[in-house]
Amino acid sequence: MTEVMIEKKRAGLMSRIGRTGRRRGNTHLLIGAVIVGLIVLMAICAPLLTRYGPIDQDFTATLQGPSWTHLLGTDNLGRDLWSRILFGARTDLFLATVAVAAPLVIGTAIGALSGYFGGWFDTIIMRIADIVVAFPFYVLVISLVFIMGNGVGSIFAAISIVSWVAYARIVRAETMVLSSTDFVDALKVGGLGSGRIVFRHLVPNVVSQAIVYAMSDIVANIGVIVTLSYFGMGIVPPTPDWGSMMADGQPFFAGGYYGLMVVPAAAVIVTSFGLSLVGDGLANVLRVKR
Amino acid sequence: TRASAADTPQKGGDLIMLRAEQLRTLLPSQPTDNASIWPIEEVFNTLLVPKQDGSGVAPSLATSWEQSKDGLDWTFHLRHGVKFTNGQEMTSKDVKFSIEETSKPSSPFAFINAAITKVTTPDAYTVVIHTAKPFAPLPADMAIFANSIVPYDYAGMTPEAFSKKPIGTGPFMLKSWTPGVEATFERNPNYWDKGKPYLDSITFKVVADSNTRANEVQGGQAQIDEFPAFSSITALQNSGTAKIGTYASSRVDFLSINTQKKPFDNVDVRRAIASAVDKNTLVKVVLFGHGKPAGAYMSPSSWSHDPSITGYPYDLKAAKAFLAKSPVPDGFKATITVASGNSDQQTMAQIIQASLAKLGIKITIQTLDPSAAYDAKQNGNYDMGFSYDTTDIVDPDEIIRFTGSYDGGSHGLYSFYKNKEIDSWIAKAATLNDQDARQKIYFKVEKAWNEAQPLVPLFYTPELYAYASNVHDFHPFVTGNYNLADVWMSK
Amino acid sequence: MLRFLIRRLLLLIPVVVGVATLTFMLMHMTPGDPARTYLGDRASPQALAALRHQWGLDQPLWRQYLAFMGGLATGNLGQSMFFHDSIVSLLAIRLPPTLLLMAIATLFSILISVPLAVWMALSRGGAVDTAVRSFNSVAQGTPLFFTGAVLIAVFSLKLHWFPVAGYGKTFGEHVVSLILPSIAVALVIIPFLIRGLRGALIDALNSEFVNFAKAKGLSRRAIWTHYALRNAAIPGISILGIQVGYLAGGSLVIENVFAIPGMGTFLMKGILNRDFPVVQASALIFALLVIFVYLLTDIAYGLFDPRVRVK
Amino acid sequence: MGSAGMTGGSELVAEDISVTFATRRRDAGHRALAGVSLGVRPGEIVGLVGESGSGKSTLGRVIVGLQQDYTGTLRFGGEVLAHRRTRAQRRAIQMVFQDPYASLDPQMTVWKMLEELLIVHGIGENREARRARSEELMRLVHMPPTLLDTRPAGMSGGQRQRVAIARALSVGPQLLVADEATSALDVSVQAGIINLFADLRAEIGLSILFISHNLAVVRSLCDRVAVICQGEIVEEAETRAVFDAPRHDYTRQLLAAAPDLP
Amino acid sequence: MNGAGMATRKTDGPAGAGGERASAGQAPLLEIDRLCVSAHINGQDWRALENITLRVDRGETRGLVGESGSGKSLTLRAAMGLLPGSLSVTSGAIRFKGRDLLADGGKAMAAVRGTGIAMVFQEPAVALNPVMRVGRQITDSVSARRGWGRRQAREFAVELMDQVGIRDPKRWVEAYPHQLSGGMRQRVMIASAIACGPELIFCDEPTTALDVTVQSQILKLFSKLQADLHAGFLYVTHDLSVVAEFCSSLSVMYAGRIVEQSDDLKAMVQAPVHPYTRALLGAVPRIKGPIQRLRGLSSSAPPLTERSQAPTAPLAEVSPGWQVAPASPEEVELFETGVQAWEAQA
Ligand SMILES: Nc1ncnc2c1ncn2[C@@H]1O[C@H](COP(=O)(O)OP(=O)(O)OP(=O)(O)O)[C@@H](O)[C@H]1O
Ligand SMILES: Nc1ncnc2c1ncn2[C@@H]1O[C@H](COP(=O)(O)OP(=O)(O)OP(=O)(O)O)[C@@H](O)[C@H]1O
Ligand SMILES: [Mg+2]
Ligand SMILES: [Mg+2]
Repeated sequence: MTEVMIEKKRAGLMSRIGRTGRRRGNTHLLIGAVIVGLIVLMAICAPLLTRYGPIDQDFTATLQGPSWTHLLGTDNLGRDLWSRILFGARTDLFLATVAVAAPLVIGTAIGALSGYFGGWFDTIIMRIADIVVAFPFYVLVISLVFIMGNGVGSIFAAISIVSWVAYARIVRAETMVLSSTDFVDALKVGGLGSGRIVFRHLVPNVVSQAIVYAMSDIVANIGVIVTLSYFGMGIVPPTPDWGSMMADGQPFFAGGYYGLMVVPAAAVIVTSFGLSLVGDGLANVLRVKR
Repeated sequence: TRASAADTPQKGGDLIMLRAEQLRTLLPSQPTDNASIWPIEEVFNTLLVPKQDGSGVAPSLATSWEQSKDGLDWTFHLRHGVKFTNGQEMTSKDVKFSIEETSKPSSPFAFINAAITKVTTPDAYTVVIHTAKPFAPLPADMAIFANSIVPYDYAGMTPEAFSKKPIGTGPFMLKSWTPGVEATFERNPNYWDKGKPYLDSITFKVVADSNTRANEVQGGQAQIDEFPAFSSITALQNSGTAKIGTYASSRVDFLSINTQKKPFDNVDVRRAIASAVDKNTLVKVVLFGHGKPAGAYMSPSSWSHDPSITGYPYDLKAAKAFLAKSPVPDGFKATITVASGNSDQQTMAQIIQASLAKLGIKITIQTLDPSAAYDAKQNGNYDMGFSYDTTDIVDPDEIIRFTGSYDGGSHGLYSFYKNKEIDSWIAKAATLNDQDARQKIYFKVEKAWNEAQPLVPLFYTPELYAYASNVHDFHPFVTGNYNLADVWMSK
Repeated sequence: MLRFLIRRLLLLIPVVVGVATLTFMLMHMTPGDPARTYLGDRASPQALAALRHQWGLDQPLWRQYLAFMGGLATGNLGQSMFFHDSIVSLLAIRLPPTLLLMAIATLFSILISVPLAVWMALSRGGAVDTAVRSFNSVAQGTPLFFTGAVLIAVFSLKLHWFPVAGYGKTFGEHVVSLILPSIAVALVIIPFLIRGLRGALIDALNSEFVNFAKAKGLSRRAIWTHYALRNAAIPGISILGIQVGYLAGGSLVIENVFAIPGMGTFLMKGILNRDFPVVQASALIFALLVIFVYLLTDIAYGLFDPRVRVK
Repeated sequence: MGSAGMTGGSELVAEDISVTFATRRRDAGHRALAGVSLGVRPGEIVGLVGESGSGKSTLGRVIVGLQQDYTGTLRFGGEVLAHRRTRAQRRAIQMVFQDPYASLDPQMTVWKMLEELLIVHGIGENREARRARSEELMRLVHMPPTLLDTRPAGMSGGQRQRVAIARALSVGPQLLVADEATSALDVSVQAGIINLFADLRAEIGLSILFISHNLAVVRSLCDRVAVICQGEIVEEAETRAVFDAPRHDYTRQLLAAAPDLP
Repeated sequence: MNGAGMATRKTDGPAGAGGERASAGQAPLLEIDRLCVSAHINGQDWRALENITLRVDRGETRGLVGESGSGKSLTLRAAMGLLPGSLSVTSGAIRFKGRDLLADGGKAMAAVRGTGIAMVFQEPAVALNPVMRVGRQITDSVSARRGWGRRQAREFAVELMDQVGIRDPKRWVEAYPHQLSGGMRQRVMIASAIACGPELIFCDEPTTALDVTVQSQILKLFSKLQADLHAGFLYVTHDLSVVAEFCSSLSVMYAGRIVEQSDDLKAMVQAPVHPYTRALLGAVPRIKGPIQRLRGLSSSAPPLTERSQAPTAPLAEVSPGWQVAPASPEEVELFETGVQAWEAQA
């Protein structure tokens, strides 16, 4: 039972977790894209879709239920929930997506190099990956947020530091598989340099798995952001963000003001739902192409 | 009849109290955290106890006490026949030992006993405490947990061992203790106040999440929630299974302004900020109407509180006028530091942020985790932030010093406001025996602070507890003491 | 097998050292002073200094690091600064709830996922398949603490089926208290497990060896149990392993929501208190837990898959 | 094909090539090649046959420079091929692999694939020249040049293998190592590729080392045959001689096992 | 299915269900009659097999050849009822000893699998369950049928392994497939295929993945089994020379159709009638005889979705037992002249 085999399997599986069905890929992709597209559109057009600013307080209208003036009601500061949801989408989606992009790029590059060259470089990278994986994720994230201070920057950095590993593993395993076919040998015989082989030939062929995984990773990132807010370590107020909305709304939950927590939770869930459909769909489309 | 049955205390019952923080030690001279202090008060007795309303002190292990003519000696007459839970009788030897333990420099509460020069024990039931200068707050200081009476030489144990197996004279004694999780205390069957306590046991359980605490009380799994979030009050009240108790407390909440930093060194800037803080709204939104907007910096629970000081009313025009006089008439940028996870602070910060924005003061809210936020304040590494004070003794001396004096322990509650004159008034007042004379000085101090506004007093905050409907006679003291000996549970 | 175990255990060393070093660095880089946090407002500079000295915080960092690593090498995890107790005895209290939580959650995940995955593989594209897959997508996006809050609101406060929170006193109470949190945690694992199992089952059912089994005239039952399920178990175990590994992190959240006195709340409190020894030790335990689960996965792999079994 | 830069006429001589793969268990390692000597003369097609695992591919990889860990000497056109080869040396010996599905980059069009190599090796001064050369290459492997702008995805195995050959030829090699280049293909497609090799030899004087386990294929294409068994060449002679009068037992076994039409 | 006669562990001799024995003499063992299979791709049905008509008799060894994708495997799988989900039989009949296997919703098919018809797959590496010991895989169907215990099954497995030429079978019976060489795995597959004593054995390119020398051993094994079992064989391969070595009759497929078939393989190989058969034979390199330039085909048959959907004419009889599909002019062009034209293209 070699480490390589286990590593390959594990990474293969990680990329596989992101996939599901076979033929229905396109419908999934379509529905998912519509959901995500709508949410993104709403986030972009937020100011056009609401009369209230996301941080406008109105102490004459706190903790109101849904009405025509406030579609989803108001929070304890009399802020319009609908506006906060819309503007919160900007914060969370942006951060979650950006926090996927960097690890995707870095992890893919490292994974491809590691899988292609092997040797001591690979050993070191994989040991580092082991440590990051074994290290309790929230401890790392929370410590980093403590060290760097709350806010978008530290959340981004914290997520990036942790999540490149998954990409590196997926890409590394795929690269190793691809390298063991004639693929790389054919390129080498042609006289191509290693850089060209890795970045022009290997990466484009293996990156699709990483991209599929990235879709589920965005979902995971939203979860992390929201959870950090729950621990009070997330986005700094008054910036609207679904996580802090949920955390702030939780004390009112048992008192019957369900909306304060449920509305942002629904936003998170619907977004994640859309994204995972897109992920499923992409997985199928990309697999068909293979 | 039904009514009388409901009023007559019943014996028995196991009470579970939920709290946010862990008990760290049961050694009375050591703790600085309420989480440890309050259980200590159930295990040990002090010579005197605060009156429930904070108006003075009442007898406890000492049945009477008097001050000598020169004001330098205080004589305490001890209650007879009080036994420690190990069966040993409590005598003056134990009292002397206890006070001396707390007076050691390594004890964080040594400052409380700083005025004491010597403790003598003329006989087994008499203790004389000598002070260098006349020191009016001494009886109040004898009512603080730190001066709890422990057996001489910790009954032969090391302090560490004693902390784990404490021996006291109090109504309850330690049964089991899982550090950081829970501690259970059972009834002291030989408690000197016959008939008390009523409860078979009390368990202090740590539940960090305030929502979970509320849920547990609501679900009947626990009886008392030590710190219900104000925001959860409605939920608890609606539930029907829990009651909300608001008790007078010494707590005052402030917006601390770091006067070391520009432009906060300017008094007009501070007054502008004070005028732009809508305290009524804060009370309404943050405290849900419990509590009162604050004027003077001392709590109304103390006789030192000057009711004539009303602070700066919410008035944006006035605020603008103040700012116009300052070096930064068009506003500036600053941060408010809040502790992460503290939703009340975050709410207040957002309200103040919105209000100051109208003056052109752009506020960024900086959330730091509690420890780092604490550090930032201690080191003066912040612009504005929230603080509060409470007192452990009934005499105003401790708190007026702590909050109002640069050297009182917190540099004027982290405002770093330095005023030699005020400091000297405060020092002087402690040496006076006449309460009226002291009150005059304290009013002067409060006026001066009101003028300068290094701290914007926000509101006087009641002590808030959520507890199950079958819990009776739960009346925590102004100083925080739970006084659980009186509490009983109906079936 | 023994050689394999020894090799794996040796490989642990760099990971343990890495995790320990990383925690040490992180904790010492974090602003906030444990002594101040411990002593509070009223502490005098002398008392602070005395406490720092007592905790060894006045020593140079490298010395503290060496002392820490030295202690680690001899199995001495030190004393908690806040609880005045040895870390080992504190861990002895904190570890069981977390392990029990993980065990019950794992059990739930398996009990729910396996039948569902089989059903879905059988009725591919059918109503059940679609419904469960949609549910998966929803469950995957639901934050753990929200699931917890909803479960409490419904099953504890409304229906009074389970205690609201806590851990109870007897083993029976432990189990009952952990049911809701376990379900919340299982809901995180289940989507991944179902996806993986379903895919693996479909792959197995489409495989040539199942065709061959059919060609041999084997019964459906025999094919399902000995061919499809056994082969699907292999990726299933792997996914479960990865997820249970992540679960260690989830315990931080769920223990907080359900007030379970486990490793998660211990660690969280340790971080907030800057109780360095507590954080270092619990991070290490979490890491070991993850590694241990992976190791178990690999061993289970060996049991289920003769191809990776060591000769 | 003068423009292909083929000077024609360099001889490959491999002398006493040995390759040992490290194995986990034994220190001795696994000896895949044990002192193999083989030559390929200009314009000659040499067949290399043997059982699976006999070391055919290993020898091929040594010759093209993929297997750098070997002992012995390789000479090409008189000069010794060092373990690290010059670009020109690398260009001179090219390879075609067994699996036309795995050896082509599925993301690239044929034109991109060819162009990349031409650019890397500095062949063709501008895009037009490279395009022209690519079209010429396509015709050389009997493929319509219109296929240049398609990706391998839609192509049949035979077409892909022709693309692979075109790619190998693009840099103007003098020797082509074909490792099981036809064994993944259908008989009729295989026949086409074999004819293509024969034509390339005839048209541009290409030398080919043709590795195969299929004796019949080797017989129909090669001038000379080397039979390899457990890392050693046990017999080497003109094709006709090997097939009509095998001298080594192993060769006879192979021949006996090979099926044939009646 | 558990008749008294079945209890015998003998593998030589017919082991069909008792009731069918009477009619066994008359009807051919396998009769595929105008079988059509269509594939459902992108919401449309495409013909994958068209009017396949084919017979295998007892003791006969029929070769089925054709290029990749011509539908050889599909024919076998359809006859075994193992078509993948997207493919289905649209018309035609499959009769085993006169009994229509498609008739009663797959029941007849299920009954005949293993005992009546067995199949040896192309890739032993993927067709064996990787997580089951080979001994158990060989006997799991027979011991389920006969209610054998572990020991009995094991003994039988050893016996069968010995019969298919695995040396030292006791040692290997407990092994897992991955521990075996390719040749051994193929033998294991053959052993499990013959475990229930089938009367007809389908072989789908059972030697393509093997070395020449191993291939010749396996082919020898088949010849021996054929003699021992007196079973019918339907042997699919793309390698005409293998067929010539082993088979007595031959069917040639092209693009989902049978273009030519004969009960006398030798005769057909010597004088093929259909242009495709001729082209195919021309492409086969020879071990003996004069070395000739091979005939390469210009291209493979188009994929399913690009094939002509026009109905084709039925096979015409050249001589008894030898049928040929009429070749259209385009086909003649493609297979005869097309070869040269394309070769010259450049
Ligand atoms: N990278 C490698 N590491 C270790 N052993 C190897 C390696 N490559 C080949 N071998 C071993 O070297 C021997 C020769 O292998 P080679 O691939 O040259 O055989 P081959 O004749 O090409 O076989 P085939 O017909 O199966 O392609 C084999 O036993 C093989 O297992
Ligand atoms: N699952 C499937 N779905 C759709 N089409 C299929 C499927 N399986 C096979 N086909 C198509 O059916 C045709 C015949 O396939 P089949 O596997 O029978 O070919 P074959 O003659 O066995 O080829 P080979 O020699 O490659 O095994 C092919 O064109 C193939 O594309
Ligand atoms: Mg090879
Ligand atoms: Mg086939």
